Amino acid sequence: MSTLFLALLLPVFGFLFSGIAGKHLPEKITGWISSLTILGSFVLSVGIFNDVANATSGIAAVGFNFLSVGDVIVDFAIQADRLTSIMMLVITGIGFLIHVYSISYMHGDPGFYKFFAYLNLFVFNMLVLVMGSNFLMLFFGWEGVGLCSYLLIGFWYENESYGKAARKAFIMNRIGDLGLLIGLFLIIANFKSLNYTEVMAAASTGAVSTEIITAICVALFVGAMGKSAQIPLYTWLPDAMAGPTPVSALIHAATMVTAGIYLVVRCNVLFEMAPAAQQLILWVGLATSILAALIGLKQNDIKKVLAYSTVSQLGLMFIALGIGAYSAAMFHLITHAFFKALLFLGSGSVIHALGGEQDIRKMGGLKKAMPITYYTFLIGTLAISGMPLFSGFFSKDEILATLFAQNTVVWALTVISALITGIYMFRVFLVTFHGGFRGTHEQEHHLHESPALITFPLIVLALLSLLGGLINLPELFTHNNAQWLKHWLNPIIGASQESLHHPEHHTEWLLMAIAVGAFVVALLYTRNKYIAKQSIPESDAEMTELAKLSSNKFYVDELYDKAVVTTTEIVGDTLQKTDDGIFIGAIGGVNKLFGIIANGFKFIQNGKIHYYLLYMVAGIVIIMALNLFR
Amino acid sequence: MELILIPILSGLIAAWAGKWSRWIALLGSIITGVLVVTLWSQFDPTKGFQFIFDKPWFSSAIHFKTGIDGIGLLLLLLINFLTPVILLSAFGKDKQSLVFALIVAMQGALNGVFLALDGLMFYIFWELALIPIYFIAGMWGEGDRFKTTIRFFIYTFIGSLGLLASLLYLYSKTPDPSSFSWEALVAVKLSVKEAIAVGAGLLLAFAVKIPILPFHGWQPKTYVEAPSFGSMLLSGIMLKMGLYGLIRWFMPLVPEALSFYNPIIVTLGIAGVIYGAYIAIRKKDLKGIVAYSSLSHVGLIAAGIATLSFTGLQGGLLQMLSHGVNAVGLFFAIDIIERRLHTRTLNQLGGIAKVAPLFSVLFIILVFGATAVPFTNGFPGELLLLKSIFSFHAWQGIIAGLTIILCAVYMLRLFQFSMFGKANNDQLTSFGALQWHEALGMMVLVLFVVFFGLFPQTLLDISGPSIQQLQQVIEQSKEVLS
Amino acid sequence: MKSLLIIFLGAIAVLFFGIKRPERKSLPIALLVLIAALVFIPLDWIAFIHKHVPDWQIKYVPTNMLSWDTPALAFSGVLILAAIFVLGLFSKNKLHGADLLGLMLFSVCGGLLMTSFSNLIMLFLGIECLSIPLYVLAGSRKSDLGSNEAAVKYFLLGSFSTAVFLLGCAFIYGGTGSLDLDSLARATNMLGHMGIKSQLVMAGLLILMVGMFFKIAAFPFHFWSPDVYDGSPNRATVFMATVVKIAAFAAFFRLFHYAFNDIKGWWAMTIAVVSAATILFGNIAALRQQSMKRTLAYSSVAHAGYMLMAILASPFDGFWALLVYLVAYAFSSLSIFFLLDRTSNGNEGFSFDNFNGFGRTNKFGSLVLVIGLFSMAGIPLTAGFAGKFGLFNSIIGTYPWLLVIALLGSAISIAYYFKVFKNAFFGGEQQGTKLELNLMDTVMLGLAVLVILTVGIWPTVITGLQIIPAP
Amino acid sequence: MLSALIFGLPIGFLVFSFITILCALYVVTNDNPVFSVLALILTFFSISAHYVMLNAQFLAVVNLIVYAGAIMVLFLFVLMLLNLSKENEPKVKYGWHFAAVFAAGMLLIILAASLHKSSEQIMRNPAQDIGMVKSLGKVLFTDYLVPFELSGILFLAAMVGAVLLGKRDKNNETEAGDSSNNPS
Amino acid sequence: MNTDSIFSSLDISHYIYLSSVLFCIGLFGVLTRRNAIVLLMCIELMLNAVNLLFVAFSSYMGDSAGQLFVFFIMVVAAAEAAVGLAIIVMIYRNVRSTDVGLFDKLKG
Repeated sequence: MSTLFLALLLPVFGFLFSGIAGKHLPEKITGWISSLTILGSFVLSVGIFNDVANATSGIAAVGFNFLSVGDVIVDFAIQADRLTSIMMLVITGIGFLIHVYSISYMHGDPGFYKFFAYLNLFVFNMLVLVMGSNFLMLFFGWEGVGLCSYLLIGFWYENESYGKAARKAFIMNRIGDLGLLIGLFLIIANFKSLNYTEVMAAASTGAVSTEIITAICVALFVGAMGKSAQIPLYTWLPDAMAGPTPVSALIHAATMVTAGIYLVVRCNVLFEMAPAAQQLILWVGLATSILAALIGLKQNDIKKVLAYSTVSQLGLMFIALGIGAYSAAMFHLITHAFFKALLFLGSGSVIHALGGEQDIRKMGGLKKAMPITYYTFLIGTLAISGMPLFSGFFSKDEILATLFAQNTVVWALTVISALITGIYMFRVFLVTFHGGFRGTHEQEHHLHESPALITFPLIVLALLSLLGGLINLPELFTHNNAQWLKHWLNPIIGASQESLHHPEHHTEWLLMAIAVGAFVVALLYTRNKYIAKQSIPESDAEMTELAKLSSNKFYVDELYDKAVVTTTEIVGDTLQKTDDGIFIGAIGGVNKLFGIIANGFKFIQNGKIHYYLLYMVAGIVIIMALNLFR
Repeated sequence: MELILIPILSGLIAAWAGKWSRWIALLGSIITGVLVVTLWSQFDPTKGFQFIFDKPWFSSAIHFKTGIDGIGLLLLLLINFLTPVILLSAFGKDKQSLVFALIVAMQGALNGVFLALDGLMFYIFWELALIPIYFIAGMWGEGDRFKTTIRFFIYTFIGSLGLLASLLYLYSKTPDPSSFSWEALVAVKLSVKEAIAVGAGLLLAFAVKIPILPFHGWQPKTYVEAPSFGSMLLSGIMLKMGLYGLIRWFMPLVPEALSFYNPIIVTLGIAGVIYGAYIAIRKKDLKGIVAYSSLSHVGLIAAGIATLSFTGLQGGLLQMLSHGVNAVGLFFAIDIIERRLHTRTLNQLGGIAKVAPLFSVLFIILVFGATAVPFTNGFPGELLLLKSIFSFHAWQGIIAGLTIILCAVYMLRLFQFSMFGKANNDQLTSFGALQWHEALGMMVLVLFVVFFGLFPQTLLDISGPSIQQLQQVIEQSKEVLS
Repeated sequence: MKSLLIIFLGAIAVLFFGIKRPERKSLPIALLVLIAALVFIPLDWIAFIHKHVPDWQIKYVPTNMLSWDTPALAFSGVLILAAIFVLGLFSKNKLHGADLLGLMLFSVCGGLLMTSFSNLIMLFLGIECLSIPLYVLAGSRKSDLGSNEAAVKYFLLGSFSTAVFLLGCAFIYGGTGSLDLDSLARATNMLGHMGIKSQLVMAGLLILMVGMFFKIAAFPFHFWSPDVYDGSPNRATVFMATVVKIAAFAAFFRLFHYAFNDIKGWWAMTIAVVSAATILFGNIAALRQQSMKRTLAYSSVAHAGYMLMAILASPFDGFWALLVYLVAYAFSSLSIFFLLDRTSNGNEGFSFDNFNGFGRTNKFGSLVLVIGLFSMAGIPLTAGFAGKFGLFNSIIGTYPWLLVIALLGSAISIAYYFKVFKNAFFGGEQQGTKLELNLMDTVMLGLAVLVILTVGIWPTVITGLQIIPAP
Repeated sequence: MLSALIFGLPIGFLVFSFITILCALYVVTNDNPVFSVLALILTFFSISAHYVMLNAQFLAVVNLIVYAGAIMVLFLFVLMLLNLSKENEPKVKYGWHFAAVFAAGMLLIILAASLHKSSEQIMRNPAQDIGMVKSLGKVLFTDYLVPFELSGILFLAAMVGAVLLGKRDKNNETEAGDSSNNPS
Repeated sequence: MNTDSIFSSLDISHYIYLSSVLFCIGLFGVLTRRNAIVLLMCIELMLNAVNLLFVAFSSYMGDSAGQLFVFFIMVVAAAEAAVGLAIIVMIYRNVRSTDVGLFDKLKG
């Protein structure tokens, strides 16, 4: 129990330390101490993992009573079960690597201590998110990570467009949060509790009608949409690349954005009871996956490509969730965390080496100068594209295999999405690292491999990307340790998984072959285009219509801008005018009215005795007439 | 009793004390605060009204009757916590002694409002609280301050006259020997029509003070044109009078009309939430943003209170405290900026975070508090409020929930454009560090924000039993009629 | 009675003493006389209480003409007190002769008759005794056209209203056969109980009421008052605004409550309507005035509207409410008029600009100003609020709509009362007139403020007095 | 009907009422104030005649002495003093006359209409000799002593006032009763 | 002459009518005349109407109070006339006119 809290609070210590003392200490000390707090947390997580392995029900710890008002009775309570412990390992593990990476990456930044404080705060919030034993704790973490994301995206606050991106991220997240909050209210109203265990138990008794559960699930999914950047709330994620690259790696690739997946997996009992909501998830995931992949094809900013790829991969995970393949989604979540963090960090290494350049058209031929970055990036690319035996291959395959059995159309579309993924990833990879250097001379002169603090995390993550598939090998390959993750998660999602049936083995081989085929097609096509033909991505002017559309992200941002921002401004201005005119002006109007009456009275009071006498006589007459002839 | 007298007396002394007035006022204010804390330590939440002081006053029917229950105690704590902070914010040497005198006098009057258990006494202090702020806004305000202050005064005065009329009417219905005491007024039974009429008068007073949407005409300009400490008093404390009135006086006095009024209040409150937020999004003046955000926030509180659910009342109460602290904090920060840069317009600011890191950290925590981010004080209250409104009516709850989005929009806009971005102001270099009183005041507020973000239940425990008793009272008087 | 005698004799003494001497010299005598008269009020009061005649009347004179019961004594006390303040605060240096002082004392005599009459003849004599010196006072700045105009208007309209009043008396006399309050009360009691609607009494009542409306300046019989207040010398104005108002209301109250209480249904609605109209008219008309003196004149019209409510109320409630209100009104008027008088350098009109920057130069003066205006506007913890509250409280059960109008009027009144604050406190940096207060001014102003606050914070100092309730 | 109304009345009442009203009308319509005064005196005489008919001899005499004798002479005196014998009074507009007639007429109609049956409500006790000097004097100096004395105050006040206003100040700047220091 | 004889053939209402007519004539005069002295005279006329009414009532009811009231009215009227004429004389000195229409400077 105390371990749980210790694991949770170590990052808080790091946060307070860096935030308060960090300013006055050397960078190294600040960086290492806050990294070590995460490492400590990781070590504790491993311990917890061990503990959980032995106890099927998970362990819990109650801090204090946070709120108990009416039927809102919420404890500040945390727990660790098998799902949580996996998430904790991912968060703290990758978190630690990225901390280490950042010590070097953020070297010399005036906000160095702040950066680490924010990162630690983020890890804390993320831990709250996954460790919370009730929905409100989840919401705490949920909002908290959004907040840290905001702080970190806008970390270089002098740049106003970064600030704008940060705001956009926060606000879009908040739209999702509203959905989540409504889900929470519905849960309170119908289950009288927010505790996972109680809610799930109550739900499985069937006391609550399917309609309400569907509503709850949709509301929760809206929350997940916001956090995990699904249509229509995905546009913030590419913009969030304004933040420092480690942030993109940690928050916008590996951990925070997967919170939506975590939420759905956590509530799998509910989602299983709401097929309509599952269908929604499936189609939203599919649409996101394909749309983001298409946009990713024509992006030239290395981080933007990765960002769209993240969106696309998250879509893939949601597809899995949509058909109820929770363990497959979790599997992909983990492997994706590895290779996407790797890719981001690699790109960060590249950007670092090029002094902040992010446009792949101005890179090229970095292979020689930065071998470690090159090879690790290659591993990442292969993993994400589905190179057989790499982690991504297994996790994708798991999803595709399950999908084929459920819905062939979606399967086909997903395969296309995977193909596109391969194409744009190789495009980025090849354009960046192969061919000749296209940057300035100065940059060329400074080209160098990144220091050890940067390459070390790259190597670790590369290894994980390579081997991550081992945790959930399909039964085709091995018999004694197959589907480890699935079995591990069985206590949590077991009931939901039973309905899921897998394709036959020979079908599975066929599917795998098709996936490999797609990978090979992508590889050959890009090789042909960027190595054989040495073509570089065209500039905006020479694009075809379709490419332009893709390059401009299908104008979704502009559409939002028109639909939401402009509307808001118009509404705001109109209301402002109304306010000034009617409500604030009301007293003025009344004043004028009284002024007119008062002037009328002044006119009556004209100073002439005869008029006064006449008024008085009239007064007498009226009073008497009214009274005597009633 | 002494809670009222000490501040007013120290105000009187401070008015004539010249350069010592700052310290006298602060001392008086803090002593009062300490007294409130002692009351808190002796307070037993499960009992009803405590520390009753009851002496005939105006006549045999009108008593000087004070006492607190959990609701009153919470608000007393708020006031007596905030007033010293506000004094600190005004602590610069350039201020006239009258400033401090008026601020502490206000504290006394407000204590009277929240202590009063006699209808007329409540009214009297309700009015009295208006006077210092009127002079503060008029004498040290800016712009067309006379117009603004008189607008403010007349709006609120009309409101309080409605209150007076309703109280008088209820009083005339009390059985012999007639009495103005809260219990007697609560016991009065009215027909539904009467109750609606009486309720209209009461609601007018409270709605203007809160302010609920169509009655807010006085508010934005007053906030903007009042000096910062005036805005703090207004938003931090004065608004709470209206909300408190809604809880303590409106609901129990006309329970017969609640089924008529509550949906209206909820709807108007929510309309105010959206309305205020949209305007705040477009405002360029920092104080204007906070003013409209106040409109938005209190709309939510009023709506939550009007749901009359335990959650709503508790959440409303909690949010009253939080909003008080946050609004004071925001105005404090704006004051600090304005005093140094002599402007409040968004596009003339920017880049302050670079020159004043401590300030920016304190400021951003307050901003997050106002945005109701978890682990700040704004969150639990807003959660409870939204929950109660959602239970009241799902769609209204969802619309009200938009506040968490819109609030983020304008609050972040406020913060980013002033603190982040490029520097647009040539005086920025001389921004300098916070003075001791500024830093102290801000830090106290920030501590509050964080502490009660984590442990809201400490506050809720104080008021919980009292609110339940209040609900019982309301329910009972409803039952008797039907 | 003793007070009346003292003042009458004092007036003559002052007149004689004042021949060929500056007015200043005879002022102490006048004040002394008034104070002596004031001293007899509580003495009489105690005597009255202790004799404790169950009937509310004690006849000092066998002829049933004046009755110094406790309400009469109370109003007389306020009236004399107001007169003392008028004389004390508005004393003059350079004038020759004590004629005006003497006239004022005569006028006070008339006022005392009006508070204590128990016969319509006495009421009539009282009104005239009060008014005739006032016609002169209004015109006492002989070469000033404004003063002349005020005198002519006041005189002509006043005489006209006297004629109307007398016509009313005649009808009442015809209808009831009596001029005596007791007999009138008996007669109306009979009428009321038997449900007879005597046209003569009804017509007389209404015409009489009009006469009283004129005296208290209620709409639409108030037209004289703004002009006369405006044109008269300040001292006469404030005398009219305080002493005359007190006397007129005391008389009105006494007449209608003692004589016509049993036929209240005949006249109450008219008074309610007139009260409402007066409140609205006075307050709205005051909004757009340039001259502060005129503003105050209109505000006094509005105040008359409020005080009319006391006539509507039950005798007991109405009496206390009226008394408190009169005290509040008198003292706040006195202090505000005093400040207005002193700040109007020379006589360039009485614009609000007189108070520009006032708050910056005079601490004590601004305290007086604030409290005086608050009391006028009816802000709590000033006497004005206590009075308004008493009035509102006394009619809430019977005329809720009137209360609403009265409250609306109060809200309107804020707009013009607080205009002064704009000049005095919120204005720019200009330096205001420096008040030069001598000891007596300071003491008197202090007393006035003290009274306003004491009555405001603790109205039981007045309402706790023991009275013999009216029948 | 009308003839019955008129000729059913005592001749004295008719005649003097006729004179009274005629003279009164002459007073209010004549342009020359001096004639107005004279007509008013005539009115007073006829009213005195009414008094006599009503058995109020004392008042009849007082009316003649005070009104016709003193007050009217005072009026005449002032008229002569100010030399206001004629045509310095501007004519008022025709419309104004109409308004005045209308107002006065309305009042008259209302009074008459409301009071036409009022005599039934009056206790009738026509009597005796209350209007005689002796009995009236007795009451005046017993029951009505206080008002009688007080009317003395009134007169004194009026006298002082009249003197104050009437006397011509040596210097023109008396500023009586006002605070102003500078001449107006 | 005996009151009995008067009231035997004469209703009190005739006196009421007569007085009302006189009062209204006076009122008409007050409303139409602009000479202050004539105005004062018209007011005196109104007072006399009232006096007549009082006396008539007094005689009719056999009550002396009315007649005494009339006596006091006369007294007061004299005093009032004196003061009024003094005022008129005073204004005449200033404006060389007794036209009350000239006095309309105080207004608004």
